[in-house]
Amino acid sequence: MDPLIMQGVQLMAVGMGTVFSFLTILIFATVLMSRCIAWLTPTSTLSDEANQRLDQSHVAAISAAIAKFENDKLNK
Amino acid sequence: MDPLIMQGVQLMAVGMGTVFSFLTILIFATVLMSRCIAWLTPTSTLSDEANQRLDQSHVAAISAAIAKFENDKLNK
Amino acid sequence: MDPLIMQGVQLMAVGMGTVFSFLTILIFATVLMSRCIAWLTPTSTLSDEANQRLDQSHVAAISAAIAKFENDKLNK
Amino acid sequence: MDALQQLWAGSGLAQMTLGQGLMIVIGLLLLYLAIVRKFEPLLLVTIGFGGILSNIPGVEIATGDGLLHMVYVVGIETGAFPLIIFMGVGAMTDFGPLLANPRTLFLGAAAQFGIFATLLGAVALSATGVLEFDLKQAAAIGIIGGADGPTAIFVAGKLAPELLAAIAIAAYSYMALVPIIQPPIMRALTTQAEREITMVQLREVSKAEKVVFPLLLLLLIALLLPSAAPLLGMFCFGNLMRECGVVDRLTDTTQNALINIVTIFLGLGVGSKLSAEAFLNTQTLGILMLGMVAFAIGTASGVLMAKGMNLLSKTPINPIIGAAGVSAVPMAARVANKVGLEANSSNYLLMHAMGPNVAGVIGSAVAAGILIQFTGG
Amino acid sequence: MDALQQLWAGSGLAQMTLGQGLMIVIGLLLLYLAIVRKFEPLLLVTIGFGGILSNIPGVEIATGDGLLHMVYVVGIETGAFPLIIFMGVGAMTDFGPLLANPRTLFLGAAAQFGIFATLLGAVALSATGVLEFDLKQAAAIGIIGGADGPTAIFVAGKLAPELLAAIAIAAYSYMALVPIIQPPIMRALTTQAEREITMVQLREVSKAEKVVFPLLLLLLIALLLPSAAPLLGMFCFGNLMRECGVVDRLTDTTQNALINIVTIFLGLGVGSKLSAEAFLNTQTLGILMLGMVAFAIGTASGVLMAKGMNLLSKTPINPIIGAAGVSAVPMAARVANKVGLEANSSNYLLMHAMGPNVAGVIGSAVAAGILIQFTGG
Amino acid sequence: MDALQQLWAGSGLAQMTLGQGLMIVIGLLLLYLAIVRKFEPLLLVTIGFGGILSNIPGVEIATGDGLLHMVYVVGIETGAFPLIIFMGVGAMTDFGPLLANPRTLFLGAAAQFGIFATLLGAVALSATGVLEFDLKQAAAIGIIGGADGPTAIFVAGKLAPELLAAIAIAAYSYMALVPIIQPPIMRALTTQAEREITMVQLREVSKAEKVVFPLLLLLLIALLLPSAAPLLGMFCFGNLMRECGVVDRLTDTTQNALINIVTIFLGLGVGSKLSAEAFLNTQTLGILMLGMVAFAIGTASGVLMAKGMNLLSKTPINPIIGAAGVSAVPMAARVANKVGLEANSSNYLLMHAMGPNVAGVIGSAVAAGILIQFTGG
Ligand code: NA
Ligand code: NA
Ligand code: NA
Repeated sequence: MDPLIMQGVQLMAVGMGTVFSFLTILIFATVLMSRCIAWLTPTSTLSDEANQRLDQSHVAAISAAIAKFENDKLNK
Repeated sequence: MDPLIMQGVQLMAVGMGTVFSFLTILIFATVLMSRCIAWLTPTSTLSDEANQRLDQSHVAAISAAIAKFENDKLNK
Repeated sequence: MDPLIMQGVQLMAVGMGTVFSFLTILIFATVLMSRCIAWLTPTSTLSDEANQRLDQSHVAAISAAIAKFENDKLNK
Repeated sequence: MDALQQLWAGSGLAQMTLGQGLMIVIGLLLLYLAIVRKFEPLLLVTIGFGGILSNIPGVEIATGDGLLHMVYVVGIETGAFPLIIFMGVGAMTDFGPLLANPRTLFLGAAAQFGIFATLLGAVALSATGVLEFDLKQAAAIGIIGGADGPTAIFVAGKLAPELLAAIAIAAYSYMALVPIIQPPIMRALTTQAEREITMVQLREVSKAEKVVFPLLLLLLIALLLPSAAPLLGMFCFGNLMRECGVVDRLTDTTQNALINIVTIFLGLGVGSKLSAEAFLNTQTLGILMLGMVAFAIGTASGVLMAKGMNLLSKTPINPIIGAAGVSAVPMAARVANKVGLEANSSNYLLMHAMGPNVAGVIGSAVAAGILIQFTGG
Repeated sequence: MDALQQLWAGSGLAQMTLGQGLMIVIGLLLLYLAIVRKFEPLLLVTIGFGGILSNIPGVEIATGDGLLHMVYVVGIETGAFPLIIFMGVGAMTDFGPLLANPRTLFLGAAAQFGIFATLLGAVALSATGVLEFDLKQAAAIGIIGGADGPTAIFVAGKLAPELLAAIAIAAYSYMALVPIIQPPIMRALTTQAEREITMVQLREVSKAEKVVFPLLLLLLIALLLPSAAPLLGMFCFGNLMRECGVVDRLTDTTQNALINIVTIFLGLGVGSKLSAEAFLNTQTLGILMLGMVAFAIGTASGVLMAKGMNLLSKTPINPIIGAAGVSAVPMAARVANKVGLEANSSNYLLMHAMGPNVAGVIGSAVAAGILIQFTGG
Repeated sequence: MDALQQLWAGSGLAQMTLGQGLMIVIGLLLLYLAIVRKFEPLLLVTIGFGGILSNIPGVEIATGDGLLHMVYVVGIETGAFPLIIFMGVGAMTDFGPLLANPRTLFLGAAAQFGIFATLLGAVALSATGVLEFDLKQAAAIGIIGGADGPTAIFVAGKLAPELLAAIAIAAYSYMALVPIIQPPIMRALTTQAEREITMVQLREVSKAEKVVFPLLLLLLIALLLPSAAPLLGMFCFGNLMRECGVVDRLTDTTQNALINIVTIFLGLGVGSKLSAEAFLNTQTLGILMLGMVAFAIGTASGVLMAKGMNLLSKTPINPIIGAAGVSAVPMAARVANKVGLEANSSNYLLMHAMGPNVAGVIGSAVAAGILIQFTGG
């Protein structure tokens, strides 16, 4: 067989092999990752979000204070 | 006459000549183009626009479907 | 004393000296600048602002004229 | 007069070669496809216009110190522009549907068969003397089957810059032609019953999963397949910026100003390679033909893979979505959705097809890494 | 102490030359004109500040590895920045009024007489020994009469980089002074009756015409005048992106982020050439004077051309709009409108003046191509 | 088979060194700090990801023709990226509070003591043989005390590029840690009564003052301290664009698209220096330790300076705001506000603390100029 074709066939075998192997490993890793995260995450993350909302209201208060101070013409 | 002035006069002649010739040709080409387009375009292009509107509604439907799926927090 | 430490001490002296001198000069220059501006600016700058508002209304009128002309689909 | 003679000698009419004239016509054709037919306009408008500019005779634009040549050298020869665009694509990609159904990664893997089959086709044409392609060129042509613009430009720039313009044009044109190329193949390979399969609603994916996924992918690349690191690394970087939620202003610029600026210059730079010598030859015909074959084989492989998976699994997959594994985001997923609706008017496959669709992006970037590593990029 | 001596030796007070001090004052003057008098602020703020930075003694900013010098080398010496800005200008230009009344292209042609008359003036000054300009320098000075910033910078960068800063400053300053320079000339050359002429309402122009026009212009350039291809090619590219309607996201970035970023660095780069040696000499005085003459002659030529056209045509043209043929978009069109309203308070000429206004952009880009071709850019 | 062997030889598992593995872990740690702990995410996400990419074995990313190495050479080695970012910071800085109370510049001056004390600490460590730093390296480490990211990167790039990554990471990490580092120091050095001091409402500052201030600063720099001109010049340029009100479109792009694009590549470029050889050594430990000391001393100096000023002046200053003199804009000002509210729940110090906060930016840029001038940058 032509050596170029030989190389092509080999490249195809290695290539498709690698693509499939890599994506298969990625599937397992992804599933594992999703399970770990589900296991680590408490069902209700409400408290976290509530905290965050508080933080944001804090930031908002500061921002309002700054805005109040800046009576000058603002850059849009 | 000074050779530099000679060159200047020649450049002026060539330059203004070219500018006028080129823009004159552009006028004729533009008028021709406009006439061709007027001749090719049916008076009412409503159907085209209607089609386009349909396409857009199609896109909108798909977009809505995607948006519905993405209950996650969106990047602004 | 170690020559490196000597250099370090000297750099600290020059550095802090320069920072303080420069910012002190800057304070005086800033105060002077603010006073000059306060002295140059009439208490009421209303007329200026009024002029500007007129200019803007002029621009707005022209913009409106352009917008009126452009019945074509606009780039967003 | 001398000056008039010089003027005439400098005019395009006096200097233009037949090749340049034909290339200008081809540039206009690309603009027609982009503007009127809406073929991937972002790239085909810029490539087409760049091609016309580059074929204006007697002026340095695509050569020497000309702007388009400098753009090519700085942005494409170095690989910088395709990598930045890939970062932008990452910033626009939602891996949610893939994470909800990771099995669809298999579909994205299968569709890469189009790449390697085409590579084999190219070397076969070369071995039989029909056309002449070396292994690097064959690999660069094969990547058209990846249906991914920046990946194709990156690989072609590394392996076969002389074919870059033809490969980029083939890749983007066929991505635009997906609604014409794919449906007949889908229908030929599936039964009506298969096309009617409805799939279970995708689960909701948590923010944490979306944040961790690009890092997981990056680590696997680092451990197993470093040759894919430039492309997938930048892709994961864009995606992490998108999902991490703390750098939204960077994500926003990446998705808009940055990717748009780079797209303009990428297109002009690719267009600068549209010279008659490089384009008007039988190789280009071969590339266009092989590119079409690549798309068709990729589509078929994806569909057949889905059918194969249905033999082994209890949760059925509608084989139509296998076709989306070629990437061509989001066109291929929309086409799958449309064909699915034809078979069953209440069967919305769009989100299910987004999984293989983005899997195909990963798959062809992996294939690109292998091709560059093994043919010596 | 040594260190204090070194500090003093490194200070500006110890190192500053008279020339640097004067250039800093000139930089401040440019900032004053830009900020208080609103003279083309986008360019004069950046050029003025760049000029001040470049004249700070004892530090590499406009030389060697300094940022502004690198900006100059990368963006201006190569011509890249003016070309990109011209693309942006194209993306912001509406050819509608020109397409509705293509005759106004003649006005844009006539106004270019200012360019060539000034060139002649510069060589005459040189021939009589008053100042010394070679042909390239004379051509670069003449282009100020084009009233087009990026065109002037592009031509000066190619033909006379040593005069670049003076030419750029003259061009932008006179564009800002159009409301002062033009009205007296308009009034002197027209009768009250002529200024009162009302023009017929412009017809509506179809989208197709707007899409085809930049391509038509590009093809004529390719066939007839390749030397104008870099400038007009990029201009047409920007305009095609704008009008084709399928790449709006690219147009948007071109009109905003891209042109703004390039403007900042273009201004700083031009400012880096504001050295005392290059600027504080009689040549600069000559350039400022000749630039003023160029604007005046261009304005007059446009007005007289319109009067000439009225002799031959039945549809009259208000000769005031001829002045808009110098470009200085959109200032010149606004000035024409204002002078028209003074003569006849219901005679809005703005849209009519936009035709010659954009025609002037094309006209001076054509002239720029000729100048570069014939003086060997 | 050969190919499988080549595949294995090319894999990360076969090639990865222990150092690379550790650096990837450090990159992940930085991402954790940025994403979960919200430590300066704009920089730590990009630096962290760049660091991971750069330690993937067997592929050119941070070396040779790799993208990140090119980014480093073009943007950081030249100093261009930190200067452009500094321009953007200028465009985002409001000098109003400083102009209303210029005395607070003293606080910004005092806080720079952290820089020089740390420099001395570094040379002391070197003199006693604990670690090895030359004077340039000591200066680059000291600048961490400036609490200003772009300034630190600019100085480190000039004086000690081999320490760049460690210095940048220390600077940004400690800026993020300001809410933890500063409050104990503030409390230790002040009495409850001092912390309760209320300050007089700041006067309104006119637009003219805000426009003139950056020019005034620039002129003083030009006359007295040219070595600070690159940093402060670009800073003043950004601020002038912001305040002059006539180039709002440039300001907008500078504050958004431009600074975001440069931030992405700055971070990736800094990350490209995160190699095991450069980072995994005792010097890095020394830098992290000294950086912490620098922040602490800077904070203390600012507070003590405020107390000193209260001895001499009738208008009292709440010494808490002295801590804001280290810069770390706007975090340090917010922390001062928070500690002030703890002492007196109606005492809002935020705007008062913005004065020393921006003064600290000027102060450390001045110090940076001195360091570069005297250690031969
Ligand atoms: Na793909
Ligand atoms: Na013009
Ligand atoms: Na600071």
